[in-house]
Amino acid sequence: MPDISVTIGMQQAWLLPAMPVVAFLIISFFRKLLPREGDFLAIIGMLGILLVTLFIIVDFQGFFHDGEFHPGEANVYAFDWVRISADNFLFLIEFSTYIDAISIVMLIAISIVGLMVAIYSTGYMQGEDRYGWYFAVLSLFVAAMLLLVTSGSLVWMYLAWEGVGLASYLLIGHYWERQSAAEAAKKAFITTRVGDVGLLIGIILLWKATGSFDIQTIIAAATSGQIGETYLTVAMLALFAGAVGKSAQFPLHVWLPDAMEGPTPASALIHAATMVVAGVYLIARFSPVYEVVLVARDVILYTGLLTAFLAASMGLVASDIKRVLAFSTISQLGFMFVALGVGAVGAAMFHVLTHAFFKALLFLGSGSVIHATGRQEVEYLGGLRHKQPITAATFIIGSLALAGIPIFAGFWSKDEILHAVSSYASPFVYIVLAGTALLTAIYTTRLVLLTFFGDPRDRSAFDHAHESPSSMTLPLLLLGLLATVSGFFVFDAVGNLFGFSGGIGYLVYLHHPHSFHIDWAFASVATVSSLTGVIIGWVYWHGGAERAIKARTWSPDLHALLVNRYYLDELYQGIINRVVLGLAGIVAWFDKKIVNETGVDGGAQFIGYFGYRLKFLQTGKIPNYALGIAAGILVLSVMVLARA
Amino acid sequence: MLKRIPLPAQFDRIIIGGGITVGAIGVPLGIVLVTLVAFGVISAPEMVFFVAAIIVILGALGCVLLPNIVHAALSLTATLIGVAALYLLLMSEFLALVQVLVYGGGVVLLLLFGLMMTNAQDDPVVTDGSQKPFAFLLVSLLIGTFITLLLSGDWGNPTAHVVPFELFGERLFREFALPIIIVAVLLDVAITGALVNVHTASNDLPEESE
Amino acid sequence: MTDIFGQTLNLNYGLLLPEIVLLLSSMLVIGVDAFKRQLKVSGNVPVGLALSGLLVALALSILQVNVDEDFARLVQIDSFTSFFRILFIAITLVIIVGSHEYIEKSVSHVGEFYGLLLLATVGAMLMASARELLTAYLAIELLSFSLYIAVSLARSDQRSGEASLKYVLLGGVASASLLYGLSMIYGVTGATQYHEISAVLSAGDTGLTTPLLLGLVLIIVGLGFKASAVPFHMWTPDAYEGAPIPVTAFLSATSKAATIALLLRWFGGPLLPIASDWQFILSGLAVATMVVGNLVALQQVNIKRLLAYSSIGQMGYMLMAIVAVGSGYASDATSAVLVHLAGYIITNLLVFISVTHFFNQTGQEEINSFKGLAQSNPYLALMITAGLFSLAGMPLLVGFFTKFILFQAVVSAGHLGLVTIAVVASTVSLYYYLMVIRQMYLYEPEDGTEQWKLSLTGYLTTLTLFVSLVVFGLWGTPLYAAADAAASMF
Amino acid sequence: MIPIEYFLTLGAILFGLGLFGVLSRRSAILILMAVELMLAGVSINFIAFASYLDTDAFSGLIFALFVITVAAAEVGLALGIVLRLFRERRTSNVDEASDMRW
Repeated sequence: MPDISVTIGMQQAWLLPAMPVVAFLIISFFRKLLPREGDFLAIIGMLGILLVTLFIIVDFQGFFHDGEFHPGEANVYAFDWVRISADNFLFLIEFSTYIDAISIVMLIAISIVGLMVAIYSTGYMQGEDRYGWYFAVLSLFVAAMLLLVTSGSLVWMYLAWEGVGLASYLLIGHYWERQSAAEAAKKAFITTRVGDVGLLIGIILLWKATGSFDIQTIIAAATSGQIGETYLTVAMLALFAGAVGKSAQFPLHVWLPDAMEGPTPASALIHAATMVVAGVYLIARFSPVYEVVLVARDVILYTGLLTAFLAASMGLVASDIKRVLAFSTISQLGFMFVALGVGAVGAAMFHVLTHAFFKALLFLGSGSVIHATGRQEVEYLGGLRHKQPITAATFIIGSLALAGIPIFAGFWSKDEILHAVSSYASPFVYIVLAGTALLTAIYTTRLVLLTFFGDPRDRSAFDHAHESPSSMTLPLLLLGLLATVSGFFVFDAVGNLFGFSGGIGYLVYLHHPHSFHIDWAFASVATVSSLTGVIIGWVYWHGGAERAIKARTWSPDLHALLVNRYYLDELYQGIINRVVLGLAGIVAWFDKKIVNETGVDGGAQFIGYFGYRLKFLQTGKIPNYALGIAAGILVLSVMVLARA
Repeated sequence: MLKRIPLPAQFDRIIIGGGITVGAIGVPLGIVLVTLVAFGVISAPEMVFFVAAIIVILGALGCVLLPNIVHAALSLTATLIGVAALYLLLMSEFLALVQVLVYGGGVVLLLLFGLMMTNAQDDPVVTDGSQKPFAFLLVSLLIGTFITLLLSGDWGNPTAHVVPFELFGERLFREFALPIIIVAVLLDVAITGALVNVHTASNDLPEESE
Repeated sequence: MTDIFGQTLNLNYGLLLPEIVLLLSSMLVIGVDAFKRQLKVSGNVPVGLALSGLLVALALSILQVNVDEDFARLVQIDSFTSFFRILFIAITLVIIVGSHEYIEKSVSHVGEFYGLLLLATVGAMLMASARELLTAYLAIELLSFSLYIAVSLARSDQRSGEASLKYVLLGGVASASLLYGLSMIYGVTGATQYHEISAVLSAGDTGLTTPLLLGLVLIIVGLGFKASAVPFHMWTPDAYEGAPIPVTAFLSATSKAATIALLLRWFGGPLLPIASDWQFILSGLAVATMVVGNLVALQQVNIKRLLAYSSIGQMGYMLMAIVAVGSGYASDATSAVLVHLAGYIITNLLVFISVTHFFNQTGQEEINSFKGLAQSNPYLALMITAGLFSLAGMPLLVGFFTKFILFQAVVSAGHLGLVTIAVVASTVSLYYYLMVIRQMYLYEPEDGTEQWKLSLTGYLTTLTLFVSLVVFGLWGTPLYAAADAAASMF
Repeated sequence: MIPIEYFLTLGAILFGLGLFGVLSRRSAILILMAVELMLAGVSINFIAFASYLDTDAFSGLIFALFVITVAAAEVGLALGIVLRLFRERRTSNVDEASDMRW
């Protein structure tokens, strides 16, 4: 173990969010003065994060002995942020960091994908307006995300939670000149805020029950039965509501496909690898408590299952590359929640890690395609493997990983989830999940075939296409490597080799550490279903666009249903229009009609005395307002009379 | 000579009409009350109270119901003087005096001037707002609720006492010196307000619409 | 000196020095302005006098921070008073410095205007410090009277007179209600001193419960009017719209804060023994206020009306906290209210002063006139965005911190239902704040992208407010410490 | 002797009638008069309480004195504003002063 870990280790976890914050401040204030608008600062920040993460991992290994981790010391108290001691209670919000295996998985994903995305963006965003501002917001996002996963206090976590939301809002709306981007940004912000209300209520409930914001204190109190079961269930469901919003689970998933309006590298980082798994992180962090409230766990399980299936089916028909990937992200997040719902925290976190790599790879690959052709509808692409060999090769690797073909990363983690599900939940869940895996393979194959194979369908776009610059292909290659090999960390031997004592199984299986044993029966079932999916996809879409169009004619109703995403967006818009604005309308109408016209005109009409004067009536305001006051006096005094 | 004073022509009508009204309502009521006193049903102070209360309520009704603004204003004077009489019954000569001076002498005159300046017709009849019936219903309920709430309390059987004049002055100017200062400032604010608004109207505005 | 009962009276006028200084400087401002030509002074003298008066008063108030003494048993100079004195003086200072260009351009009777602002400040300070009903009532009237006039001072704007008329007539009704309520309290307890009232009410049944309840209702109506509680709020949007913008800011800051101070003094003091009788009334008002304020705001097109409804919604949160004051957590809930009040005022002033400067430049106050402000003046757009986000309670800004403190105080007093409504209402509020932000960032300016700048004082005030917005948002402990000290006597 | 309830009832009636005036009248000046009626009701309350129940300290009398003063000041202030409105719009009808609404 290197000596340097004495100076930098888990005690210094606060460095993680601090470095990108500094980068953010410098870039946003001085980007006009800096060469290249300061993009290198963002990259330096990311490198620093990667370095510190490595030190933290090394330090963390030091807590591994007797075949188990003892990470209690990892909770670092920093300072009292708010300290309010009143007569009958102490209100204390500390700033503290807490590192355990779950945080480390997140740290690895954030630091590696963050660095790749930052490098990639220098090529992708080259020459665009607000180039520097993009890197500033990217740094802000990473800072908030790191704070989220290292914070030991719910309050700071909530702050970071809102912070990533803000950064996401800014990045989705980066091309705010486009009306659709502006609308998507607003949609994402408001939809996730709905979940955030739940999170806030959950935090308040937990604080009320335990008097603390410290996550470990709360977990200890909740698992020792200090909190009533119903109360705890409500609180944990409220927390899950926050996760549903942030991780785009049904019914709050509608924002994520629209979020693809943002720059593609940002989508890769935020809407594939990191921010959207914040919900998974939150539930995983509180997993000991969910062990106690099984009702909440079932809610998580079935929400995840429903989401996984619905999103995969929507992915079958979407025509925009990035939207297919967005649906696939929602679906994969559903897989993770299913794993959490059966209590397999380790499987969920393992899938977070592999998914981060291969999904980021796919997004960056699609960015490379879009960058080269200026097109993102698969109907207009095709045959690009000749023009963009590196992109095509890495994209295919990512797709194999997503489809769950053996030896690629996704296979191992998906297999883990299926395995966990088969032993904890009903066969129905297992069958639906396996079916979803099949769907995944189908739409992945479709995407690859339509993009890279067959004949080009838009000649001019094809002719202009070219391989992307090395700043973009290098991250693709690195991520391609990771998407291939990161699954092997599940084996003890490989883990040991790279310094993960006991393999990743030990790292993420916090409460029930176990070694990975491949169950050949399951593995072969999973492999067969994935391969079947690939074959179906191949048979169906190989050879060009006519077949793709046939998909529409096979069952137009079903196709329309899927293309319109089960009409959920319309439903929500309708609800917003009718209910929220309608309520506002009712109150405004009440002011206008009841108070002004009924109080004045209608009241008169009703009594029938001044009715004939109606046409002379203006909306007489002062007597009207006074009527409000008088009615208030009457109602209140009658109320107290009734009480007395 | 009377004609030279710029009073509206309706003043004589008011005096005659008011006299007839007071006579027509007041004399029978007076007779009833005197009879009641004579038979010992009510005491003499109660009779005075009832006379004053009737003046107050009739005046108030006139103030809120009469269609002619000037009549309403004069009706308000009747109420305020009736209230001053009640203050006398409550053994507070000083406040009765203040009431007559400030209200009867000042406020009502001010209001009348305001009326003249804003509605300088000979017969300024106003129409009431159309929420009047609604307001009537609401206020009847309100008065009913108020009285119920007030009378459900057990007020005991207290009697009124005279407050010595010099004690009143002493307390006012010793203990309540600060409120007097505040009220002085308040009056100053009010005067400033009246001034700036009238001033705005004459100087700052562009030409009037007519 | 002794009173007529032979008890000693403390007539130490030194205690009232800040008020006296403000009073004298207001007289001086009005006088100097009236004889400007004869005295041959420049136009800057009135504002200079007003500012120096405020600064002296501020210094004196800070000197008296640790005093705890009464003046003639009418006002109490204690830490609560000092908190509000400093707050009110600071508000007036910021408003005058931040919008003096507007005042000189768009306000008639500049000298009187400054004088009235100072007098209104005195009224607000006395409202916070009164410990006797008559003094409190007169303080309320001093504040209200000054504001009735200040509202009417917008130059050549017919709406101004209309707003003032609405305000003054309805204000008269409200203060009559308040007085009727006070007369009931006085009748039942036979006292006007807060502590005597408290003693009588906590002694138990007086046999006069129903008149007392009537009094309570009418007091709540009278103060509810001043606090813009629904359904007594209807004057608010009109008065806000018709008034000169600095007066609107003053209405939303000082006038509301003074009402809250008075509510805390009354409901946390003399009326605390009968908390169960007023809590349900206030909860009802708080809910109605939060819901109506935030929902009607969605329909607004004028920025001042939008902010009016937003401030109505904000008052709902504070009324909710006053309910919590009655639940046996007086000290904690009071400090939470004070923290929220301070945060709200910082935020609101930032928004209003930014809007004032926007109006100076464009003469517009419709929401859709903010189109493309992010291009024509990115600084101002940032300021307004920060302010609106803070009002909505976004984290890292002071509005989040204070709202959080407020909500947790109410929760710990056991009113989870109220807080749930408040959280939902504040989520709705984000929607209408975003309407404004969207106009600034997502649309092209209508009349070209000509860049413009603020005046020096404009930058100074907005930047100060912005910095405190962020600093207190990240580190609210000093704010809380101040509020906690101020609430220590509850 | 006259029971105190008589005065309280009269005060409530005056307050209510004043409120009725505010609600039903359209002339700003008549509304002002109605407010004066409400305040007269309040003063009766104060003085009745002072003379009957608080004979030693008689704070109610002092309160009433101030109420009368403030009411007078309010009339002066409000009349100024009404006059201004009249100059601007040639009317003192409050229903016509409703440019600002919803």
